[in-house]
Amino acid sequence: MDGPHDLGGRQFFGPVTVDEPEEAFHSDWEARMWGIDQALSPVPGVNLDWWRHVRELIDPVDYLTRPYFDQWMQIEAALLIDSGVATIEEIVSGKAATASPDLEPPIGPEKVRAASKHVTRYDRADGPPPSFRVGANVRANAVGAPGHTRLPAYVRGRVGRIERFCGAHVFPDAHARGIDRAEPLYTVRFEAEELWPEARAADAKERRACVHLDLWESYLEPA
Amino acid sequence: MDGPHDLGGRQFFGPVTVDEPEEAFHSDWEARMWGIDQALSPVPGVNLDWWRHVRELIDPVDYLTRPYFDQWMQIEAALLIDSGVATIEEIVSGKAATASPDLEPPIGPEKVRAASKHVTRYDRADGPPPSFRVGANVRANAVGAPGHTRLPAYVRGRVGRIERFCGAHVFPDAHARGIDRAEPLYTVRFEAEELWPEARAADAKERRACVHLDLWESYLEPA
Amino acid sequence: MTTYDSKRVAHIHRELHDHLPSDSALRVKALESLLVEKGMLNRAAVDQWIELYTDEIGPKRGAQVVARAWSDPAYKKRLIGNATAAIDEFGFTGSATAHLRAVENTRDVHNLVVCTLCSCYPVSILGIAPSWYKANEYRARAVREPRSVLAEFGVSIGDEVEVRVWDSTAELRYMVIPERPAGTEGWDENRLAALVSRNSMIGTDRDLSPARKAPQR
Amino acid sequence: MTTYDSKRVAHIHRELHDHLPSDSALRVKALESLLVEKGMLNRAAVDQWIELYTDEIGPKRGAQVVARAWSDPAYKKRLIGNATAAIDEFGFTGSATAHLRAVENTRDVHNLVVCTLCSCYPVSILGIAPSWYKANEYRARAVREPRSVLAEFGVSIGDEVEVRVWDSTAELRYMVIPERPAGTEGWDENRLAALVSRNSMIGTDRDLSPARKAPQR
Repeated sequence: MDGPHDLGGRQFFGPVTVDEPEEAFHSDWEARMWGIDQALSPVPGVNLDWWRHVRELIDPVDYLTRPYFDQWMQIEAALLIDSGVATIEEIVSGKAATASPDLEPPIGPEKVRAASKHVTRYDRADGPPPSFRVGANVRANAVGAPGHTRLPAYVRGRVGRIERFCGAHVFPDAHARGIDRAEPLYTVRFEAEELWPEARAADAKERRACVHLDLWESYLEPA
Repeated sequence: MDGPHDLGGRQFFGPVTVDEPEEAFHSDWEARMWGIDQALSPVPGVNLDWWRHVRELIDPVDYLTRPYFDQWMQIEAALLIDSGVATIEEIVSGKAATASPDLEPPIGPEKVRAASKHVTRYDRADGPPPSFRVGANVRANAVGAPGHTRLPAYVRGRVGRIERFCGAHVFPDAHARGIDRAEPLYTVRFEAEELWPEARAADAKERRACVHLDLWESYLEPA
Repeated sequence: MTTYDSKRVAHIHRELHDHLPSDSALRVKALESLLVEKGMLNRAAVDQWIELYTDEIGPKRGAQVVARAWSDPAYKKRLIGNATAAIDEFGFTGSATAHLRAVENTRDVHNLVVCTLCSCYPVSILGIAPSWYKANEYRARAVREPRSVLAEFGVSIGDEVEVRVWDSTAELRYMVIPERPAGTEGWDENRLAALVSRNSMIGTDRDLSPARKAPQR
Repeated sequence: MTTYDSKRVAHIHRELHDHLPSDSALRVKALESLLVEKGMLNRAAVDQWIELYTDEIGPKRGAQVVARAWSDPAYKKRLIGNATAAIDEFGFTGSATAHLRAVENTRDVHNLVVCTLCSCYPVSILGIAPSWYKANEYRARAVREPRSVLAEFGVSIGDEVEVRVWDSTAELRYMVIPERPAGTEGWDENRLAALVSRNSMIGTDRDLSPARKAPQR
């Protein structure tokens, strides 16, 4: 999806705010929203890639302007409405007007510590073997995908080199549609000169740089 | 430049506002700003491509959110400050605190009608001859340009067909740096299937469509 | 003299962002006052420009051109061959129409004009571009989902019709010559021109039949 | 059951945009109340999650890992070979660290981690990501102008040093092993860990010398 989230290499954004307070949470509502997201009953069918795609689908201007955890609120609200668990009126008022859903009960405080150690693996031992060898040159697809994808625009059509095979991992483009299917995943190294026109100038300020991305096999073709 | 202005094909923007009033100007300040832009003394060195680039350099969020003619105000303000004609304090206060610049005097009302008929040509009879023939397949550059360019991201790396040779026209990438240099210009036709992944689906809603762009020779290579 | 320095200008924009009032009308009012005080602007000239584009230079010009093309096959040929010269027959050349191209709708083809990178528009024959033409939504979507955009304008395009989108990336400007509707045999140019909506010359209107209700402008 | 329907969700987002209050705190408060009333949320569990990530799960964990890697060459080898297993020796595996990779700074190499597409971050060893890491500016610029971004963090990278940026596009998470600074010979792991800033494990800090002033967190 060519959406507002695909920010890599977009130019003339301003300076990074480097003098941020050290605390984990900068306001109470941010902490609450983060905690709600950890603790709420899972909505059936929601997985990490679909959740990410739901964020990508936020109105482009809202995506670029609303605070980060405010966007989490909107993701959860959209998922609740999409699933028929809540109505928009309930979300806005904060008051239930329809029946409670028949979902897995929410986690209690006594189980939080154990849950914090829970690990979700995305590699699949029975996935297909890799077609590319370490050291091979590959070109990333020039065309993106209409839905969720993890191939950023800034590497499309560009040539990189396979640095590492990472095993077969769940393919996000399918996972965001509810399908758990694995594909070989590679770490691919792209030189700055391949990605950024200004890096090719003899007096380029940004010299001796490269970007590594983890890319699935169907994003790549031999080069 | 990979900036916020390069909007073609960005997905999930909302509906178009089709029920707009018919009047040319929807508020007095819009009309004033438009008129100011027509009537003010030209700032030396400013041309259409540099003016466009100055718009592209507006903070990305402001670009996507501030009203259209408000952005014109900011372009003119930035050009005045850049050229040393005004200070930011003068722009904000609306009161002159520094000497008046030695510029061409502004147009008077009696000359407006004649000025409205003024035509600025961008073709150059002495420009280089075309290298591509009508009907030839060409691939647009995969990498953009660091500064102003008129090659949108959505055609980069894609193959189209030369539909027409338009003569040699002033090359915007150079013009935005103050250089008047012409290059062959072509109208290039790209099929929807080449541009948009969803148009390749058997049940695509957007069928039988193509996009034409006017592209300069150095944006293209044989395909 | 301007500097052509992108980084410098981006920095100036951030300063302006931090210091300008949020209200657009206040911003413009201060700019106008300053320019007048600096001797760079004549207020009466601004008034005159606004008057000219409010009363005279607008889509009625384009409609006259289309009506003549419908009425006079030789003119239509000239318009398609060299639109800049053809509008000059009316004295309509001017801002942004030094390089004009007219593209013709037929039963099998529908044309749609956009400027994805900014807001290029054939000003001297269509006037000030509508806000939607300059808005993010239209610029983003017209090239990718023209049929969906047209549907929002109430225009349904059959599967058998090819949609040709024209993205104004250079100094060529585009105008659409809509199809002459049935039921207008023998009409004179003035009567025909009254049928030609602004949107039909951009491509966001298609059926100009006299019988239709509420034409989309 | 969720629908996986992008158009439907985009429409819901526009509805939410039109109907939600602008204030984020009000939005979240209403959501929390609703979820509790619907039996989908236990407030005490929310409190517990916040407490855990405020007090315990944060960059101090990563600093311990780095300090051990500096002190114990065999551990460092395990960390670089299989970081997930190596942090599990501390009991630190958890959210977003099922597939962790540790990349090492040297005199000739500087590593910088970003997630251009969202906000992927090795949460169970570094805690909640700083706001700048999730902000448009860092996400846009870190891959294109890493040296300029690092300069804003007060980190100057010589021309002879290669900058390796890691864009977290899959479920692999990245942590940087900064260089052990000179002047720390014989220090124990706790003393070393106190030198390791959060930013040094993201790559926006480099020189961890005990002598330096005001380390960037």
